[in-house]
Amino acid sequence: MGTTIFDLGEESRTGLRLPALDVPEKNLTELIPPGLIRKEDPKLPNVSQVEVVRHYTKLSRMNYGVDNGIYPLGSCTMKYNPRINEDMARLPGFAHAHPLQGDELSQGALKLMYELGEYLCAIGGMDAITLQPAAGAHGELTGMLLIKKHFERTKELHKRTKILLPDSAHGTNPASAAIVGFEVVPIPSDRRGLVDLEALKAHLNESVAGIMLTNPNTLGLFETDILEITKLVHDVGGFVYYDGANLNAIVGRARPGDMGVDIVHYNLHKTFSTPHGGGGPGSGPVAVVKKLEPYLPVPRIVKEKGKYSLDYKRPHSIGKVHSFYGNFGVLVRAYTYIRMMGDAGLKAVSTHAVLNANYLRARLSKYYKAPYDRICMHEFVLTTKGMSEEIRTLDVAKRLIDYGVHPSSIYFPLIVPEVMMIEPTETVSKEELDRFADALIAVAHEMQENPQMLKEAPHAVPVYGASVRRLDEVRAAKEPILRG
Amino acid sequence: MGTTIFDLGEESRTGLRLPALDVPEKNLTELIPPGLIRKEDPKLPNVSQVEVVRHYTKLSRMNYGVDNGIYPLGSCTMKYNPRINEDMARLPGFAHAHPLQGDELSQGALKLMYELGEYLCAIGGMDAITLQPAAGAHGELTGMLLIKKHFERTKELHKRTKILLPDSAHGTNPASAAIVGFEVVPIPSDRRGLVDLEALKAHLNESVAGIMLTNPNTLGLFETDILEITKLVHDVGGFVYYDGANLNAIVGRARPGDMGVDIVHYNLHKTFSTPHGGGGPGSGPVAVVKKLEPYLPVPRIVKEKGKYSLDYKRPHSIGKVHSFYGNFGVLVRAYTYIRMMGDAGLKAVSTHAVLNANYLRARLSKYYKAPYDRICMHEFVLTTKGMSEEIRTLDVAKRLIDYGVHPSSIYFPLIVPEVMMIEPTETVSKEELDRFADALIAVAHEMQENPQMLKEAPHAVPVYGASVRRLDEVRAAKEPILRG
Amino acid sequence: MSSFEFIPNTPEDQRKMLAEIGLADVEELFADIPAEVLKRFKPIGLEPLSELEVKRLVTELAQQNAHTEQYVSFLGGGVYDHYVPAIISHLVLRGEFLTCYTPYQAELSQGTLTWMFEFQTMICELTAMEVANSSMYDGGSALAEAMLMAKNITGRTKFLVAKSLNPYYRRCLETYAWGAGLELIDVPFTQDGQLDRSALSAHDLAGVIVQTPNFFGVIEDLTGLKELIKDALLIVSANPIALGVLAPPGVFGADIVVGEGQPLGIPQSFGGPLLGIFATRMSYVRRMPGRMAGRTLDAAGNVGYVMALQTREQHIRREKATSNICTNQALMGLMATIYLATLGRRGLRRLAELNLQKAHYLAEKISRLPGFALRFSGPFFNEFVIQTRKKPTRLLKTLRDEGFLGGLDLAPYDLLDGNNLLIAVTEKRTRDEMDRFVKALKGA
Amino acid sequence: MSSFEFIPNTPEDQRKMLAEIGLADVEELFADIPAEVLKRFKPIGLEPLSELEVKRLVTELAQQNAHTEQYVSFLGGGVYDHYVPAIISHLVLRGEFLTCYTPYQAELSQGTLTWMFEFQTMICELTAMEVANSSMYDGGSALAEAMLMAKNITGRTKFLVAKSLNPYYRRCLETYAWGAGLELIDVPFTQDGQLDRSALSAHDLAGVIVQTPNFFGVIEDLTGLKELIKDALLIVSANPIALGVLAPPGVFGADIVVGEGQPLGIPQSFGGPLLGIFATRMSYVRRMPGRMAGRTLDAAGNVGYVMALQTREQHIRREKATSNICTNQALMGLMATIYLATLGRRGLRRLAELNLQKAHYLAEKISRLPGFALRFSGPFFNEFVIQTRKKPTRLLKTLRDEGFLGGLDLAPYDLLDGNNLLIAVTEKRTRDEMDRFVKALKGA
Ligand SMILES: Cc1ncc(COP(=O)(O)O)c(C=O)c1O
Ligand SMILES: Cc1ncc(COP(=O)(O)O)c(C=O)c1O
Repeated sequence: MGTTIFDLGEESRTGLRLPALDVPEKNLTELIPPGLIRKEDPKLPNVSQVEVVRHYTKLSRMNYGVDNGIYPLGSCTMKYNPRINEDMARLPGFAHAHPLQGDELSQGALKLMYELGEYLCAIGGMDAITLQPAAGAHGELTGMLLIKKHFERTKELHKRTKILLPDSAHGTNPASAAIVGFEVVPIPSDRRGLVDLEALKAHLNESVAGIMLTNPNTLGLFETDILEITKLVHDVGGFVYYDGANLNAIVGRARPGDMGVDIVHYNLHKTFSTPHGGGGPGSGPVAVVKKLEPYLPVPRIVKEKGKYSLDYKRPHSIGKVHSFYGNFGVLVRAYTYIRMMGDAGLKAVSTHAVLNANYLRARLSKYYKAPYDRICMHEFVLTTKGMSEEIRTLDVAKRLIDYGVHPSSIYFPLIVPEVMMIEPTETVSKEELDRFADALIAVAHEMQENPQMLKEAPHAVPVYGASVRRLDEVRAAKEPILRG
Repeated sequence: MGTTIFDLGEESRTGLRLPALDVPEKNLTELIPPGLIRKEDPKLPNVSQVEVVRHYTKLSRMNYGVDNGIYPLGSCTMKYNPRINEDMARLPGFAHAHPLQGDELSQGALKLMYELGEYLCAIGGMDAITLQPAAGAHGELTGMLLIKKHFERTKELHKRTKILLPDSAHGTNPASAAIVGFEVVPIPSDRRGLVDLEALKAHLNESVAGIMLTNPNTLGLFETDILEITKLVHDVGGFVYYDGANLNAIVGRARPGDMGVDIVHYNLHKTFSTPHGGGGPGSGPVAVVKKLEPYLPVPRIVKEKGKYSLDYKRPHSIGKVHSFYGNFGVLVRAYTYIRMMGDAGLKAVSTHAVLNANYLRARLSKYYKAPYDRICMHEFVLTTKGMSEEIRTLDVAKRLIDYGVHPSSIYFPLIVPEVMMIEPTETVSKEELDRFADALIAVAHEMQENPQMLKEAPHAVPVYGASVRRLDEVRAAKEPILRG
Repeated sequence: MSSFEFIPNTPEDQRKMLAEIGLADVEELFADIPAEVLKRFKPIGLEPLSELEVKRLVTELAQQNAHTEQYVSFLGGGVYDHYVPAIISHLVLRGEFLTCYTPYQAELSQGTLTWMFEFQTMICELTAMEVANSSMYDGGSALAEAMLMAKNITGRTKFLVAKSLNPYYRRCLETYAWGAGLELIDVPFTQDGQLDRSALSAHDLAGVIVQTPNFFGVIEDLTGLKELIKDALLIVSANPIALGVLAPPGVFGADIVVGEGQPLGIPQSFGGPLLGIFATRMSYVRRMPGRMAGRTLDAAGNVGYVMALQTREQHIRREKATSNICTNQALMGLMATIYLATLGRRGLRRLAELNLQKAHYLAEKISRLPGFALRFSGPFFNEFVIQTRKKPTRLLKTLRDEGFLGGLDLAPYDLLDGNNLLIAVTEKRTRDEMDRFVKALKGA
Repeated sequence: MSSFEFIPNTPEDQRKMLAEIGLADVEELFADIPAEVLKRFKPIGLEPLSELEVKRLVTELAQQNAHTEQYVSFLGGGVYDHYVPAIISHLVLRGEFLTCYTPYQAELSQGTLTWMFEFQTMICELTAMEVANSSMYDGGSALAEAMLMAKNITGRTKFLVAKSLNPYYRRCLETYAWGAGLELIDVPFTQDGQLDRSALSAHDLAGVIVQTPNFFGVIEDLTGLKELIKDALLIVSANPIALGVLAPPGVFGADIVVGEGQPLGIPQSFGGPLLGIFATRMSYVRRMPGRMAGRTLDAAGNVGYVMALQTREQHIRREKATSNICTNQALMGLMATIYLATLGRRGLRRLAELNLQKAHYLAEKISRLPGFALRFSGPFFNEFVIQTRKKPTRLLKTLRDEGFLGGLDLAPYDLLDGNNLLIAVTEKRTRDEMDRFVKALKGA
């Protein structure tokens, strides 16, 4: 543990030989002015290929992924990542295609993107789409830019300055709105855990550019007033942005477009099974109603007479948010997944995602506090608040590690103190749900009987012979060591 | 631990959907006589794909491979397995070629086999080759059949009944000779650890069909009398079979053919870097001198006017030993490796294989008994005999596991009691050699100071939360449970 | 010396290590090799290449082969174009599976030992036999090993061998039989392509060897066969996919069941690596070749797995071993294990049915064409022989130009008179492909 | 409902779970969704397909694309056809790397956190900067984020932007600048293709944005630039492979260094997923966007890693965060880390030299052809502009027919007059390929 690749190797080892130069070699200084030549080599590791493979194999074994078991991070939809997706993304015609090779030589890629766009529009009940955003937050930013563009064209920008935001929203929502210069106005949640309609109404006026809604929200609850909310916002001329992070709860049975939504982003790395890769890459396509279509980023993918092309001629477009067309490789995976599941499969996804969450909720709410104790959607929140003087949710999470399962999200959403946000996804079996519930229940007992056990957890995560104990985050913040 | 895939799942789960039947379905009994239809389904697992991936990911994490560190099994050449080999073997033109698609559609595969054969002949200093044997032992059997065929043709079979075998030989050697009906005559090793020349001479007469030699032998020693041995055997009309398992010691600098050898098998899964796969597949090509060429298995790969073809017209051939042409995928890997290394690389292989072994020998022979304490080749033997009353080599090996390294081969060769046979290979760094040596030295100290520590080892191999202690092999032998 | 990526140690490391050994030069390490031998040495004549260059070179070779992602294949005859689920390659490429060896140290090999145990269980289930090993080289050599085992059990040397056996297996049998001094006697097949029982008369038999479905694709009726051959061993080579729908050899009293495991999720790979399947009765287990995992307990009383009954094996028994096999086809065994686990009970049956139904669809369509007829009337699984008016070589050439690997011309095998084409149909073939194939045949 | 392979629970599981929940029917779980919404629902119109069918379908799409294993590519312009060592894909496909997320639980994420720390270190070394984050979306958005960061640091809104910047990055900048209310002012390039310093006059600047090598492949001379622009931030977008041989931006006083990391072992993949690189001074670290790993100790005093300085991030700071980025391009960061570790110190330099030397070989050969001339006289790395007499569209078409992706026609970018072709040469190009390319150009 702690060992980095820089600790390995010896000068003059290499992990890859390169071909010999097969053209006459010129003096470096003939080619580059001496002042621009690198004087000191970067201190990269010097390791043989054997050492590279062993080191990264070892590092991988210090990680816990979906392949290792339940990974119930709320709001993250840590579902199984089918391996056929990986194979498809690695087909030479995809993996080794150059983004500027021209439409004629890219018909397969363009067709895939075009069709995926159509599927996502159909899934969301929307009219048009961009696949360019590289993640959810990138999609949010794109959405905010679309709203800004619209009001610029309608010359209302000076007054449309506010984005309303339920206080349960993910941090990316306010951050995205702020980049575009909108003022963020928090809307409190009511006792139901839903948007407080009265509070919302109080803020509705012509200064509102829009509202960002997550639905189901981050408490795992469906905004039952959604139709009224969208109507109210539309009535004052605002747009409704729908954060689709939680689409897994409703996919195949309900569509944001049918709720009156104007913009929606999808997280392909959540709902559509593309792997999280330790933090990315994701993909955050943004779909809109007809009215906003002119502003979508360029290039658009268009189809004419059976031929696909990249269209840059969109005078009202916000421009580009990605160097090329977004995380294409991720799109291939999502396309593959959607075609495998079909409509019936996508409906089964939301069925089982919600069933699994409610089963866990039913089992666990006997042992933890459920601030909103009712049928939830694909996820739900619990809290340890009031269960113990000394034990925090952090301790519960760390203790779960000792049981060999991954903890849920914790301390999000911010409106519930000491919260655990649990999203099992549909790809977990009942047996595994039970294993997770049993562990969390055992920890609830330990909290009373042996709190020290929790405070000192984890006791030993076996990482390759060594083991990790709880890591000191405060130390890392106080004296940041950010490079070797 | 202990959990099998049969312990998982539920009736009606599946890991893979199949396409719908797209032709009119007929009644099963119309197609197969009722008596031949399966009545009871085989009790296979019923698991979702998620469970399959998690289960086998978990199982993999209970294994130790070359990717995890030094794996110094003597006689096994556990060298690094380059990943480029895997990619090449999976190219569609190789992985999805059918063996009976005809020469014309198989020119790439045939060329690869032809060239690999040429390289192996050059490496061994031999005249002709078959790539058909699927492993070393399969090669040995093939070699024995060649000898038998020759003497059948020369009508000497009735008297050529014996195969001479140094007592240090691997168990496959006598077993292979026995299948073909030869009588196995053991030749003792002398005090040098080499073939006892006098004993050998005593057995040399017209009853000898041949001798099977491993060189360097399984003590890691080069048979310095090799030229005399091959001459002596030839003088009585016998053949010299060379078990090339230990070719890693001399590759790129000495050739069996130059030692007077008639038949040699190569282990592509040892010297030529193809992965061991938990026990296989391997590949055991057999090269011969001109005289034996007519007997090689069919088909031979021949080249004529730049075209390659499979030639079955060999009237004196022993026939086939494999359904098709051997472990073709393994041949692709070995070809890739040989082309990457070239002559210079192969020479570097033996240099470093032998250097690494001698370095370990130098460090360890201060703490363990080295029955043949001299410069070794790519491997060497040590023994614990006489070091302790109660501790056996098995205990030392098990204790090494606690140190996070893989033990060496033990109890082979049979002629050294309580033996450890250590082969580091060239792909291990000095640091890793030192880590292994340090562990073995620490265990030597513990043997005196805390023998119980060794007897109870391993103490805890962390396998995915659980841990394994020493497994009871006697129990498994007494009451074999061989299926779930 | 340039430094190679697979060889970590540097000149500086080398210097330090030589010092520890007490030598001045690496060449001294090779002093035991006779100078004459060293002097005779000649290199291959190959420059080292970088990975980039080798990849280009080998890729070019691969592109000179036809393959079944390029052609629509109806080729079988022992190796089949079945669909290989994506997860298999991903899982077996995990270094801990790929780069370990025979599980000599059980405590560091629970992964391998566990899947071996699972594999053995699955093969027993498939074949309805009591015990199975964890792999042989391939279908051909597995059958040869079964023959040797029967000889050891019975002490006899005469075998009846169905003429409808895959001719490649037959050649393996002949090689081993000649080597071990055994006698093979042909049993012809009937008009419907099945074993001609009237020819089962020989005395003093060690065993009777049949294959089902046989080389012609015809399903053998094993009912009562064991009773007929008495104390001779019944050795059956079976297609494991077919066993999803066919009554397994075990229910007919087979003594040894072998087979080619390639259909179980293993790429065709120009005929190798394949997977030899081997199962028998528990009473013969100590005569069985090959490695096995057995269940046991560890020092803490937990269930674990070890290699079982090693006393049969060559590293202990040497010339008295049940077989000389050592390295086997383990990774292919793992692939088959994952394959069978993935398909599951109902999946395997459904897969078998898809093969069966599609093959019959095509057979019917083809046999309705003028100049084409089904050669045998016996029941078949996913492969059948078509008798053609035109020369198969010509037909195949035309088919190839239209993107088909059209089947196997049986002329070289000298088993049937006339023109015959062996055609295999797997779950991968679509109706559209088959209809186009029929059209192409018609026009050829 | 048929059962899907990715959804384990069976009807029987479902029944038990509903009982525990206290419901009779799964549809009751969705009672909160307004009936109207449910009623409006319309399906996509897609049948589920099996893996076998989807593989066929998607493979057919892939075959409708050109790619650089089929064509010899001289295309660059931001994404390059570098060689990707085989081990990278194998290692990043390990489930523990592939299927985990952001390392929220450090104790279960030491693998990810360790490589993040390594990556940050490598990027610092390459760029000669003090601190780097663990990834941004891509080169374009990383540059835009650098601009936003400079605005936050300086409180100013005006940026000078080199006209020789990659036009795709430029469009990203424009989008973000418009969104954030920033002003972009062009800085032209000189005859030799470098930044025209005489145009660097504006006051009250937040930053100056340059790229090296720039879009035309020309290496910018950054010497003294920072001094010239005073307290405005110097923002440099650099090609990481070029930094193997070029003096890094850090030595010229750059304040923020960004870049596209695709050349570092990441497939071209039709332009994504890519890898945004981002490095800056330690004094600006709390203004930096993106995730970082930091070294710390565990309860037993052992070294380990955690996410550091999270208080900059959106999940804590919300609208006051340094950026909205959450999910990043982690797996690409891992690929780059393995790539740089594999090549090593001398490997990277040698790689850069191969690119440099080969590009100059080709540039010289082409510029000797009649009708072709090197557009700029400034020094270049592995990419250069050729002015052509004939229309690039026509040239490219001919080249394509001979198996080449012949470079990028610069006409659509409206940066240069006349006919111009941007040609990139990586270590993958052989002399033979280049000679054939020159011949093809000549004949075109
Ligand atoms: C509710 C919600 N919104 C937005 C996001 C941001 O998405 P991304 O991380 O893909 O940028 C997340 C991510 O975790 C989320 O949970
Ligand atoms: C010296 C020696 N000979 C022969 C063999 C048999 O080779 P294989 O296992 O490939 O059949 C071995 C295998 O370990 C060996 O070490």
